[in-house]
Parts: sequence; structure tokens; C-alpha cells
Amino acid sequence: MSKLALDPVLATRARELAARAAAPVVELARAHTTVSVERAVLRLAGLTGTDPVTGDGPEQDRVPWVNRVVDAVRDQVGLESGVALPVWHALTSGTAHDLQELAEQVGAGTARFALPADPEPAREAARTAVATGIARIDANRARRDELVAGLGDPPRRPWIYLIVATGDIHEDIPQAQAAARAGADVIAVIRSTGQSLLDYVPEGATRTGYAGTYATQENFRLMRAALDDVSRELGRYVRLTNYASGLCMPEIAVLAGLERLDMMLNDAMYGILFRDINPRRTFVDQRFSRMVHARAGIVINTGEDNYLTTADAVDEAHTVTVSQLLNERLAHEAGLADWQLGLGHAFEIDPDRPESFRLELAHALLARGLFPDAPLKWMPPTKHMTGDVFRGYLLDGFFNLAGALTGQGILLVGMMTEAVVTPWLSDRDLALRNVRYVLGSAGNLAEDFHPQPGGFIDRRAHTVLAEAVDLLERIADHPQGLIQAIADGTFGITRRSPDGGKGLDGVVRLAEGAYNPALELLEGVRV
Amino acid sequence: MSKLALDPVLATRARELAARAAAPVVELARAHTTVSVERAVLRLAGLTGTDPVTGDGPEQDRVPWVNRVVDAVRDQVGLESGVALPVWHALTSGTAHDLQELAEQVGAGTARFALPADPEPAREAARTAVATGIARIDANRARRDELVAGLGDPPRRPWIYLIVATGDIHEDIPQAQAAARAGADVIAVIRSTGQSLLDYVPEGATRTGYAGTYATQENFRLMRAALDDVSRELGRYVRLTNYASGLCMPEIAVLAGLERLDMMLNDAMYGILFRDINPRRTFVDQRFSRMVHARAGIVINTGEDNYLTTADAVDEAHTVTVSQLLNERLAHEAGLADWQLGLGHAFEIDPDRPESFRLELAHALLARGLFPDAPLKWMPPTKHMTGDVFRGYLLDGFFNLAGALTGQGILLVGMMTEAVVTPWLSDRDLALRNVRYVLGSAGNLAEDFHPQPGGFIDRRAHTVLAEAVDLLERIADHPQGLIQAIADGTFGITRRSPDGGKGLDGVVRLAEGAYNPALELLEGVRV
Amino acid sequence: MSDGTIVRPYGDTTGDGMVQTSFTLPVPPGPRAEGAALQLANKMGIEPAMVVHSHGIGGGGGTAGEGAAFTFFVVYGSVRHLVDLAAVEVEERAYPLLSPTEVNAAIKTRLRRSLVVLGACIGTDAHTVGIDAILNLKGFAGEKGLEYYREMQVANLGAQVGVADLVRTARDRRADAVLVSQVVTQRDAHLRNTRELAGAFREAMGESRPLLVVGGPRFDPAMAAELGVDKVFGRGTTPGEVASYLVHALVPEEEQ
Amino acid sequence: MSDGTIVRPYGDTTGDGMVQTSFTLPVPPGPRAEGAALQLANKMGIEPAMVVHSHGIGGGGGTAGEGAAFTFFVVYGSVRHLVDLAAVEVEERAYPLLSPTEVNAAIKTRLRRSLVVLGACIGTDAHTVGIDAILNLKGFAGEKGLEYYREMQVANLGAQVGVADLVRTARDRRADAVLVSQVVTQRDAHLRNTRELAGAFREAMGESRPLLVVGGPRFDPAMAAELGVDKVFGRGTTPGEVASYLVHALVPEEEQ
Ligand code: B12
Ligand code: B12
Ligand SMILES: Cc1ncc(COP(=O)(O)O)c(C=O)c1O
Ligand SMILES: Cc1ncc(COP(=O)(O)O)c(C=O)c1O
Repeated sequence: MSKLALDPVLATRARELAARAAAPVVELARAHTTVSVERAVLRLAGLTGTDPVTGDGPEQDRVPWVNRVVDAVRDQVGLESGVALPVWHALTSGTAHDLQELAEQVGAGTARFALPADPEPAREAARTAVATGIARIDANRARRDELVAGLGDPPRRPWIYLIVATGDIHEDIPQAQAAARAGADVIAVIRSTGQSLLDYVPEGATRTGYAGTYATQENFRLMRAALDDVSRELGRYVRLTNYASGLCMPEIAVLAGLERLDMMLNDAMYGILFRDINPRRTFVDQRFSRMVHARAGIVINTGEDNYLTTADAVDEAHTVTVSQLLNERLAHEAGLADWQLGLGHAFEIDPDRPESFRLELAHALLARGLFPDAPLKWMPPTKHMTGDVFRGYLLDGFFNLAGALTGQGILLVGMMTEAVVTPWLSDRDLALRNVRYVLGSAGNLAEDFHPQPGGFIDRRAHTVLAEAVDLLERIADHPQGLIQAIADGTFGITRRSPDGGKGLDGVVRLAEGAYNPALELLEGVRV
Repeated sequence: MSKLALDPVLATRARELAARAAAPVVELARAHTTVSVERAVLRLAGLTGTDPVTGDGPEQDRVPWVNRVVDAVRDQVGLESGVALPVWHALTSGTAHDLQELAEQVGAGTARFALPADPEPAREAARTAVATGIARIDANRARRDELVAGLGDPPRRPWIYLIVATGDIHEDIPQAQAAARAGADVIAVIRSTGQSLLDYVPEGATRTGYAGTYATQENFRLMRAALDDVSRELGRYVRLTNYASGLCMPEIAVLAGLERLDMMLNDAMYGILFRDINPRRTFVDQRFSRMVHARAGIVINTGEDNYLTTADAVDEAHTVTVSQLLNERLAHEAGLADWQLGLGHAFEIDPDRPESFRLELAHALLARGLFPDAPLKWMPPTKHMTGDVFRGYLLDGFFNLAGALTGQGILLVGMMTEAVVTPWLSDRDLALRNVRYVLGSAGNLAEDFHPQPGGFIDRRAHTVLAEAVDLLERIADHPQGLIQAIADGTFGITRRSPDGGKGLDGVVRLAEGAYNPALELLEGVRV
Repeated sequence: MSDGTIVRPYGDTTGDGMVQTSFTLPVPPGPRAEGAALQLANKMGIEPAMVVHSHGIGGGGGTAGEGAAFTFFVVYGSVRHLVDLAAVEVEERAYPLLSPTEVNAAIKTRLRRSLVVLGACIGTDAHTVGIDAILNLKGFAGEKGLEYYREMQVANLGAQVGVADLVRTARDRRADAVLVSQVVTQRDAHLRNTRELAGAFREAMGESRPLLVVGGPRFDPAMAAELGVDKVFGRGTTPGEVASYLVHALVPEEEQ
Repeated sequence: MSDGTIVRPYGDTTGDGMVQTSFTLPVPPGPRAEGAALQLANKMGIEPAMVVHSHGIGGGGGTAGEGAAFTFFVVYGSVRHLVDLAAVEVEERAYPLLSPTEVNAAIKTRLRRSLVVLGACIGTDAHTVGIDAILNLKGFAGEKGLEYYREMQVANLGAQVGVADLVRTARDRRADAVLVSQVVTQRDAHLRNTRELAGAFREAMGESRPLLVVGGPRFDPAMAAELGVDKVFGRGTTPGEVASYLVHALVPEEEQ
């Protein structure tokens, strides 16, 4: 349902410009690898566990074998050709029976790596090994389709998306189940504040996160299993979301595929802007992770909403549109289909601003109109939420109404305590009651909602689109495109230089003959 | 702004039927008087105060002189001719210099009343005396116009109408002023639970009401003065409302005129249905009080909203429409102009009912369309409010939105504690913040709200109108019309027989040559 | 999630003791007001307490800011108090929930005459929906009201009934039970009125007084004794519960 | 409306002590849960308390009713506690609020060198909007940030800064004041991090440590001493307040 008549010429123009602006990023991503991409390859090949020697604390604090191996390879032969060749060369040449044993040799300091003269056997073996991981991802995708077919999708759009964030997986689980029973269609477990900056993925079931729970393969498994139970109980497939972001974006993407997560937060710029992660690192990592998501049939959620927490939602509305177009472009390039693009936007206009609600409607309709086939992710008010929880509850109700009026695909449920604490059990329950009331009583009001051509809403949407095209022109005209725009502080009024931020040392320019079996297998297919 | 195309034939037919259904009531009202009507005449003539002998408690518990005099007249000569002739006969024949002295003679038991052989002198004197009261009412009306002209009306529709109800006039005043400062345009002081059933009007400033404050002339004066102060402070004329209902409806109407109240709750049936007051008594009293209101330029508020607290808001929606048409008819007959008709309706549909919000819109638009020139009084959810104050706050927000979308004239602000307590200071403040947000952010959404002809809202509105006409046919066909309908439990599923209820003994059939100077003067002019 | 009989409020972690509270203090907004709010929160046992929101009420200017005499607060925090479930004296139903058929049967076979029930809303309270929900055929929450019970003789006197009249009628009609509704609670009107009711019946009829049952949304069912009545029903009561109680209280146990 | 220094919460009448509270108990809905809620309310000093609403959370069925393990409550009532305004120890500003011009003048004439200010968000906290509001030119609530002050040398290190790095930078740049923001408070992260901060500076620089100022929406300004820092700012702080404090704390009084 499109309620606005957007200028098709302008829309096409916008996409052409976005492609040009994104080109330098794609080039950069193709020409490099990162430690995390290489670790992701080993994970696909089945290497798990941590090095016991690296700490007698809880397992989550020990260094995973994938890190030890990649570091060892890097020390001995460098990563310019990727880990696959040296690792499987070692295996094919019989120094170890399997990856696990090889890893232990690394632990013992006895492993020796070299680049094979004839790469074929190693390639061969690596491809086979990684293919098992890809096969498991494919199996999970098939299993999801089967469960959805059997149990069914949510009865309506938007899907109701809810966050749990206790820091303790064993508290998260009952809360997630409670939320599902109360009507949530999608559960997101947000991560401990620090995880983005860890250059390894913790292991095991964890109970000690701050303002979020660590993303670990075991936590993924436990939560997915718990949601499968509740899905059966409710006769509705409840989806699970986590975050493929931060320094381990590619590995998390792989773990998500291996544990049948359904959606992943995965933005081309979030880590750069809001975690001060190096842009090159992020661009390489996001491309790999998006290829994995494409293969896994995972819906990604982008993070444009975040810009509006640091920039003004009206003045900078067009930067959201620009970012959505860039995320779309980079996603398509990585093989994601439109139905997998949960492009982000948010209800973040100052509520005290006259006409704020109608301005929100204009922005939301613009996104809806520009991306008709994408399941837009509609984010609730956060920045202007205050400790006045009554006002907050009302504001969230109007956010829900805007979602229904403008046909959003995924509605992230707002919490009245947004400005106070990470959501309580009762906040989530009250929030879902809010959603039920609004969708139940006024969900069909869209039938009676008809912004007048040339009216306030229509005019506003066109203004924002025009501003977006102007900005894209300027970005596309620069040789560095998006990379330069980020350095200029275009998004979320935050400047990030290509050489700054965390994790640059983990980026390696690929050499002639470099080999990454995962890329090869993933690029093979196009979903 | 009319968003619905109502069938004009049906609308006209509805009004014809309403006129027929109301006719028996008008007849009855013209043929009778009541103790309260007669007391109202004495009040217009300036008789005030209470009989000190009737109690040494607080003044409010003593019997007013108007009651003593009317009772004395009734004992000695009956009320069939009204009090005016015997009273002013006594005065013109010199037994007392003025009403006050005469009243004291009544107190002393020395007063003697008789009907004059030649009524003219008494009529003459009575007319002059009562004219002073009417003159004061006229002066107040002029004063209001002057203040409004000087200070200005509220900046927008709907006007924001707020209730105070502490039971203590000295708590009410600061709360009313706080509410006005926070944006209230109209303040209503609701009455102590018991007052409706008192057959006299208490005197003085009172502090001991239950769930409301006594309506007394002094309380009226104090509150009006306090609001005049705050009106000046805010540069906006803040209106004052009270209740012309119960056994003393006519007297309260007079006091409202004398103290420059601006609006009065005044329904033709509320007392009958919800206070079990005798129908005849109510019909006589309401006609007189409405004539006073007409003269005083007071806007009346009717009580259809109350039906939906005892009857289902969807099943019985048409009874609201029928009652509005009857109230309109009786109001016109008493001389009220359309701009004085705050016809009542309410947002009382079970919020858990699918489409409840759109059903509310349909009902609200029907009223708006049927009574284009009346400042409809839009009442908030009450029956389905619960102790879940968060949900209540949300519901009130949607009520506010419905008011804005459908162009209501007077918006009675809902309280999140509706199901819990009479409003707290903070409830009122939060409620006004709710109104400010909704009107400020979405007040103009009406521009984009266009119920489709033949769509859900349009169909629903037509259904209700058709049901209303059917019901009116049945009522009009009965010789007793409305009186019979009430006995049948048509409104608020509450049955009241013409001979039941409180206050019947206060009704007197008028004899040949009966004289009521107030009626004569009021009927003279038509506003 | 509760281990044993001691529990604490639950925010997002077992035992965190988290609660939300809001209130208004007659103090102008500012640091002093915030401090006062914290003091109150601490006295309520909330520690640490966070004043997460405050705004002035009653001041000049459209937004009630300037010169406000009151401040509204929202406070979050952890209460130190423990809740001892063992110490909760519950008004658990001390009698079986019977179906209308069972109720009628019990009365017919064991009382051997119809049960006379009077209902009313006393004082100046005009809220009849509650008592109607219990008495009228229509009933409440899908359960039919007492008028539906063949073996009961129900008279609903409606609202605003004076206590004296009620006593008189009860005596005249030999009422077995008198059901009274009180909805208005401002200044504890419902408690005062109920005590007056109990007093009047004691006065007039002493031991032989009918069973006194009161109800209303703001009553605490545990207060019966204190109010001098036999039973108190709170919000959400259903006719079936009341009928079952009447049988329990008025119909002799079958002797086996 | 408050007479003297003792006040009580205000519902609709002076002294009525009315408050609202809500919380969740890990108890299935029912009379026992209601009793438990009343018990807690009473322990909080709310008496009489009314449980005006309750519903189950976490049960089966779309509406989370059946078999819920938790119950959410809304309670209203009157707290018996009195608030003693005299006993409120307020963090009233102990220093005058200066305009940027005055601040610059004070530094220039009395300190005679520019004031070096470092700002950062420590630990894993990525919330920079708060510290930016204080430091960046753009400022907050219409007031320009410290970078606008000619006489101040401001460096904003951004978010996720390690304490060790912060100490090092502070020493290298001879910082007069270090401003730190903490927004994430779950599990008292902000308190832990602040104590760590204070400890590290004491350790490394002892008496010669720079002035330590922390801020964030959930801090209680009264906690400075307890946390081992010099000053704590809470929600809604403006740059002007901070600048004025810096002058007060770091610029010698003019000797007359
Ligand atoms: C409907 C209503 C009215 C209607 C009443 C119509 C009628 N014929 O009953 C009208 C519009 C007339 C009305 C008027 C007033 N009302 Co009124 N009204 C309400 C309202 C919206 C709903 C009450 C209701 O019907 N609930 C539904 C029934 C089924 O629930 P219930 O009463 O709790 O009954 C259940 C249980 O309590 C129990 N129960 C109740 N009684 C009994 C008796 C027995 C024996 C048993 C066993 C069980 C039992 O069983 C019932 C079924 O579960 C409430 C607000 C709210 N949402 O609660 C305000 C409310 C009750 N009203 C209120 C007030 C103040 C008034 C007025 C006095 C205001 C005024 N000054 O003008 C007037 C005057 C009436 C008077 N003198 O009493 C206040 C009371 C405040 C307080 N706590 O003291 C309320 C809470 C609104 C508010 N927040 O201000 N009201
Ligand atoms: C914006 C925002 C973000 C942005 C931050 C962007 C950025 N560059 O800052 C983004 C989207 C990145 C974000 C991410 C996260 N956020 Co965040 N975020 C918010 C939000 C919506 C607004 C905060 C804000 O900007 N306030 C505006 C500023 C001006 O106010 P302020 O910070 O209070 O600062 C004022 C005063 O406190 C004081 N002050 C503050 N610092 C200092 C320092 C000094 C020296 C002085 C003098 C004064 C001072 O002065 C300022 C001006 O008055 C809040 C919710 C809310 N409405 O508060 C959640 C919130 C703070 N975030 C939260 C969380 C949990 C996160 C995440 C950790 C979630 C996750 N696990 O993914 C992530 C990760 C970030 C991290 N590791 O820290 C929680 C924190 C819960 C808690 N109390 O522990 C909140 C409360 C939301 C919630 N309810 O869950 N967030
Ligand atoms: C797109 C996106 N990625 C990641 C995150 C958070 O993940 P991290 O744990 O990396 O901060 C967010 C937070 O809202 C987000 O919007
Ligand atoms: C039309 C009307 N009249 C009167 C009243 C209440 O007045 P009384 O004090 O007579 O109950 C109401 C209550 O809402 C009302 O709606």
C-alpha cells in the first residue's frame, strides 16, 4: 500500500547515485580480508572451543581456538593469502589429523605454517571443510522454512519485535518466553555494552553482561531452543534476533547461521559511527557477514534509527533516507534480496514540536514508498523519552499508531522506561498491551488515512527525498564516495576518518592468489 | 467540517419525530410548577439566607428562607397559583416592608398568606422584584461578553474541560487555578454525592463534600472570582461549570446566572435515570432552568454519555442519538440557541473490542454531522478504565485524538485514575499534558482523515442513525411519548415510572390565573 | 520464579527488588524538592532510589512551570523489604464454588424454603451497576445474577437507600441476607457507611439480624470483622461466588 | 501549600499522603498475590493501601493470563511517612552561576593561564551525547558548551576510553579538570567505573590529581564524596553550571 505518489524520476536517480557512492566501499571490501573474516572461515570449517591455557576464569574469558590459529598463521606467514591455504596445507600435509588437533598444536606452540607451492590440495580440502558449515546453514534455513510452514507466521504486519537485555541468559529465557506468550513475534537479545570491542567471540552460556547479554554460540543455541518450545506452544514461529556488529561481525554472522537465528542487526556504518570501529575494518567485515546472511535466509536490520539519537530527526531526516539507499545497495551487492532488508528508521522527532506526529507519518511513508518490498524496521522513540513513564507510554502508543498507519513491516516495541532502565519484565508486558490495543482498535485506520496530494505530509515527504538526492549527488561526486562522507560527519553528525578507530590492524590487503573458500562457496549462489 | 454525508431525509425525519416524542413533556411542564421553581422565583427577587432557628450547626445545614417561605405559602394557600401572588400580596398590603422581613415573619410563624382578590398590584410588584434578578443575570451576561472580548477565547477547538472534586472549596480553588495555568479552558466543580437529593440549596462556603463540593451561591462566587483572577493572569477567559440538576435544578440555574457561571450540566433525563428523581418533577424543573440558562447565555451540557456507563456503547449507540435529538428539541423549546447546546456523547466502547477506535470515530462523526452548530461535549472513557493507570493514560490519549479527528467542541479531559479516585492534582496535570501532546502533534491530522463513503466508519454511522430513527418512531407513536419511553427503560437500560422516584410531592398542577413573573419575563425575550 | 516463601519485587532479575512510584509534594521544583522526594523514597524503603523525573505543577505560564507550588515525581529503585508469602493471610474462599443448580438444590433440600435476599446501594451512593451485576438476571462476567436462582427471593432496592429504611424493609420481609454496595470511597465514605449499617442492624435486631454482605471495588475483603459485617467482596466479584457464600453461611450442612 | 518544614505527599487534599506505586512479584495471580502486594505496600508505609489493578505476566495464551508465574500490581494509598524539608541536605549550588564572559574573565585575571579540561566517556559506555552536550560548541539547552569558552583548553576524548589511557593523557596534558560521563547504570556500572576512576587517579597522581567531575542521568549529586570524586552532576545539567563550578573549584578567589 503506497499512500504517497513519489516522483519516480527522483527515486531512480537516488538509486543510481547510491550505487556510485557505494562503489569505493565495495572495491575496498573485495580487496581486503580481516582477522575476523578468517576466523569465520575456521568456524565454518567446524573449529570451536577455547584455549584452556589462556585463563582459568570462566570459559567466556578464554581465547577461542580460532583466534589462536589465525594469530599464529598471521605471525608465521601473514594473512595476505587468507588462513585457508596455510591451515589446510598443514592438514593435507599430515601434520595434524584435524583442525582441533592443529589448534592444540598452536596452543602448544608446535604448529608450523607455510604457504603451499601447489595450492590445489589445500584449496580442495578447505572447500570441503567449509562446505560442511555452509551445509549446516542451508539445513537450518530449510528447517526454518519447514517450521514456519508448519507453525505459521505472525497473523499480521507489522511483526512485533521485542528486546530482552538482562545480561544473564538464564533470566533472558523466561522473559523472552513471557514476551512471546504476550504477543511478541521477534525476540532480540541485545549484547553486553562491551562486546562490540572484543576482538573475539566469548564462549559458553553467560550470566554477566552489562545492559545486555553476550552473544555466544551457546547462548544462541539455548535461546533458539527455548523459542522453538514456545513457538510450538503458541502455534506461531517466534523469530530470534541478535547483532552481527562490532569487531567480530563476520563470526557472529556465521554463528547466527549455524544456530538458526532469524534476523540480525547488521549495518554498514553503525560500528563505525557509534562504536568508533575503523571504517575499512567494518566495510570488509560487513560484506562477508551479509553474504552469510543472504545464504542463511536471515533478515538483516540496519541502523539508521541511531542517527536520530545524535542528530535532529527533522533537520537530518534526509540522511536516514541516504543511508537506507546505501545499505540497500551494499546489501544487494552482497546477495541479499529485498525481503531480507529490514531497513531502519525511527520515531524520534521532538514530541513538543508542533505537527510532530504528522512529520513522523511523512518520514515513515517516504521509506515505505521508496522500499515497497523491504520489511522496514520501525524504531520507537528513545531520545525524547524521559523519566515521565506515563508520557512515555502515550508516546509509544502514537508510535504504534504511526506504524500501523504507514504499513511498517517490523515494529520494535517501545518501552515506557526507555530513559530509565533496560526493560523490566513488566515494561515489556505493558508495552505489548499497548501494541495490542493500538493495532486492535485502530490498526485498520489506514483505510481512512489519505494524505492529500500537496498537503502537509505529501509536501514534507517530497522535501526529504529531494534533500536526500542533493546529498547523494555530493557524496557520489567524491572519489572516495561514502568513505569520505563518513569522514565529513554526514551521518549522526559523527566524523570518522578511514584510518581512525578500533581494529584497523586487523585489516589485511589480499595478495595475488589469496583464497577464501567461504567467499568462493557463497559467491557461487545468489539468492 | 463534516466528514460524513448523512442522509438529509433521515435527519429531517429524526427531528420531526423528536418534536412529536417531546410534545407530551412540554405540555406537562407548562401545566405544572414545583417547589423549586417557586423558590427560584423568590431567589430572583433577591431572597437569600437561612433561618437561624433551623439548626446551630454550620450554615450549610440550615433551611434557606426561600424554602421556609414557599412551604408556608403552600401550607396556607397552596402553590396552585404560584408563590408570587400570595407573597407580593402580603408585601403590597403592607404586612412587611420587604421579602427579608416577610421571611422572618414566616420564621416567627406570624406570616399570613392569601390570594389577592385583585391580582394586579401583586403581579406588578412581583414583576418588578423579579426583574431586578433578571437584570443582574443580563448584566453578568454582558460582563462575560466583555471579558471574552477583552481577554479572548481559547485559541482552538476543542475547549479543554476539566473537573475538580475535592469536596472542599478551598482545595478546589488552587487546583482549578493550577489546571487553568496548565491549559484548561473550562473548570467544572462537581457536586457532593448527596446534593442532588437535597430539596434545598445549602448556603455558604463549604469544605465537607463527598467526591464533590456542594453547589452553593457563595462557592460559585468564590470560584468565579478565582478564575477571573487567573483569566487575567493568562489572558484567556477561563469558564466555570456546575450542575443544574437534582431536586433544586431551577434554583441552581438562577444562582448560576446570578454568579456568572458559564456552562451548566443540565439534562432533561439525567436526574430521572441516575438519581431516581420523579420524571414529572424533572421535566417541570428542567424547562424553567433552561429558560434561565437561555437568558444567561449559559452553554448547557447534556448527559447522554452517562447512558453508556450502564448500557453497552455499541448496542445502545442509537439511544444516545435519540436522546441528543430530544434534548435539542426541549432546549429549543425553552429558548436555547444551538451554540448553547453542549450535547453529550462519550468514548465508552470496550477497548478490547476489535475496531473499537474506528467505531468511536463513527459515532463521534455522526453527532458532529447531525448537530453542526452545537458545541458537542465529548466525554472520556470511564466505564472501561481500570486500575491499570498506564493503559488508562493511553486510552485517554486516543480519546483526545478522536476528539481532534472528529471536530468536537468541548473535550472533557480523561483521568488515568478514573477507576481509582476522584482526580488528584497530578492526574489533572498529566491529563493536560496528554491533551497538549495529542492536539499539538496530531491535532491537524483531520486534514488526512477521510472515511471512505461506504467504508467501515461511514456504514457504521448510517446504521446508528437508522436505528435511532426506528426507535424514535416507536416513541413518537405512543401518546405519552418520551415519558413512556423512560418507563420502558429505553435509556441507560434504567426504568423509571412517571409516578415513582423522589420529589413528586413537590410538583403542583397550575390553576387558572396562576402567575409566575419569572416565566413571564423570560418568555418575553427569545435569544 | 520464587524460591520458598520469601520473595522480592522483580524488575529484570530475581531479587532485584525494583519498584516504580510516583507522587506529588507541596514543594516548588528544584534541588530541595528532589532531595525531599529521595527522603520519602528512602523512608518507603527504596534504596538506592532514582528520581527519574520531576516537573512543577500549578505555576504560571501555560506549561505550569514558573512558580509552581507543587512538584510531581517519578521514582525508581529497589525496595529492601522482603515479602513473606507465609505471612500473607489470604481471603481464600473457605467454601466450595457451586453451580446455580447446586445452589438451588442445597437451598431446597437443606433450607427447605426460599432464601430471601435484599440488595441496595446505601447513603448517597448512586452506583448501582455493581450491585446489579450481582443481582440482576443479566449478571456479570458470563454468570447470571442471583435473580436467576429459582430458590432465591431477591429484591433489589436500588440506590440511595437510607439505612433506616433498609433495616425496616429487612425486618418486614424477613430477609436472610442483606447485600449492600458502596462504590464511592472518597474520605472513606464506604467504611463509614458500612459501620453505620452494621450498627443500625445490631441496634434494631441484635442477634437476629440478617447476614450482612457488603461489596465494592475499593473494599479489602479482609476487613469484614473490623467493619462489623459478615463478609466483604472486592472488585471483580462474580454472582456465583456470592451465591456460594450465601449457601455456605445460611444453609445448614447436610447431616450425614 | 506546605506549612513549615514537615510535608506529606499531596493527592487532592493537603496532608492526605497519597502515592501511586507499581511493581511485579514472582507469584502467580490470585488472592495470595494480592495479599503479598498489600503486605509489601504496608511495609513501604502505605496504609491503607488499595491494590487497584493486577494482571499475570508470562503465562500461556496470547494474553499472558493462564499459568502466569508473575503478577504485576498497581497500588494506591496513603503513606504514613512525613517528609522533613529541614532534614533534606540539598546539593544547592554553593557557587554563583557565571556567564561565559564572567567565566573567561575570572580565569584570565585570576588564574592567569587557560584552564585545561579533558572529557571522556569511560569503560565500554558509548553514550557521548551527554558529555558532548557539556563540551561541544553546540552545547545544551541553549547554552554553549565549554569549547566555546575562550579561556578553556578543552579536549573531548570521546567514548569507550580506558581509565589508564585517561590518566596518562591527563598527566601529559597537565589537565586541571577531568570530566567523565557514565550513562549505562545497569548493575551499578556507573558507580563501579567511577570508583575505579577515582582509585586510578589517586594511585597515579595522589594529591596532585586533577579535579574529577563525573556526570550522567542516573547519578545522585550527593554521592561525590562517597565515590571519591570532587563533583557529581545529574540529569539536565547545563554547560554553564559546569563552567561556573570549575571556576569556583579551580580559580583562586580574588584577594581584596
Ligand atoms: C458508571 C459510573 C457512574 C454512573 C453510575 C450509573 C449507575 N447507575 O450505576 C454515573 C454516571 C451515574 C456516575 C455518577 C457519579 N460518579 Co461514578 N463512576 C462510574 C464508573 C465509570 C464505573 C463504575 C461501574 O459501573 N463499574 C462496573 C461495576 C460492575 O464494577 P463495581 O462497581 O466495582 O462492582 C463490582 C465489584 O466491586 C463487586 N461489587 C460492587 N458492589 C457490590 C455489592 C455486593 C453486595 C457484592 C457482593 C459485590 C459488589 O461486584 C461487582 C462485579 O464484579 C466509575 C469509574 C470506574 N471505571 O470504576 C465512576 C466512579 C465510581 N464514580 C465516581 C464519582 C465520584 C461519581 C459522582 C459522585 C461524581 C459526581 N460528584 O457527580 C457521580 C454521582 C453519583 C453518586 N452520587 O454516587 C468516582 C468515585 C471516586 C471514589 N473512589 O470515591 C469514580 C471511581 C470515578 C472517579 N474516579 O471519580 N458514576
Ligand atoms: C542516544 C542513546 C544511545 C545511542 C548513543 C549515541 C551516542 N553517540 O551517544 C546509541 C544508539 C549508540 C545507544 C546504544 C546503546 N545504548 Co543507549 N541510549 C540512548 C538514549 C536514547 C539517549 C541518551 C542521550 O543521548 N541522552 C541525552 C543526553 C544529553 O542526556 P544525558 O546523557 O543524561 O546527559 C545529560 C546529563 O546526564 C549530564 N551529563 C551526562 N554526562 C555528563 C558528564 C559530565 C562531566 C557532566 C558534567 C554532565 C553530564 O549532562 C547532560 C546534559 O544535561 C538513552 C535513553 C534515554 N532516553 O535516556 C539510551 C540508554 C542510555 N542506552 C542504553 C543502552 C543499554 C544502550 C546499549 C548498551 C544497548 C545495547 N546493549 O546495545 C547500546 C550500546 C552502547 C554502549 N555500549 O554504551 C540504556 C542504558 C540502561 C541503563 N540505565 O543502564 C538506555 C537508558 C536505554 C534503555 N532504557 O535501555 N544508545
Ligand atoms: C544496527 C545496529 N547494530 C548494532 C547495534 C548494537 O550492537 P553493539 O552491541 O555492537 O553495540 C545496534 C544498537 O541498537 C544497531 O542499531
Ligand atoms: C448531565 C448531568 N447532570 C448531573 C450530573 C451529576 O450531578 P449530580 O450531582 O446531580 O449527580 C452529571 C454527572 O456526570 C451529568 O452528566
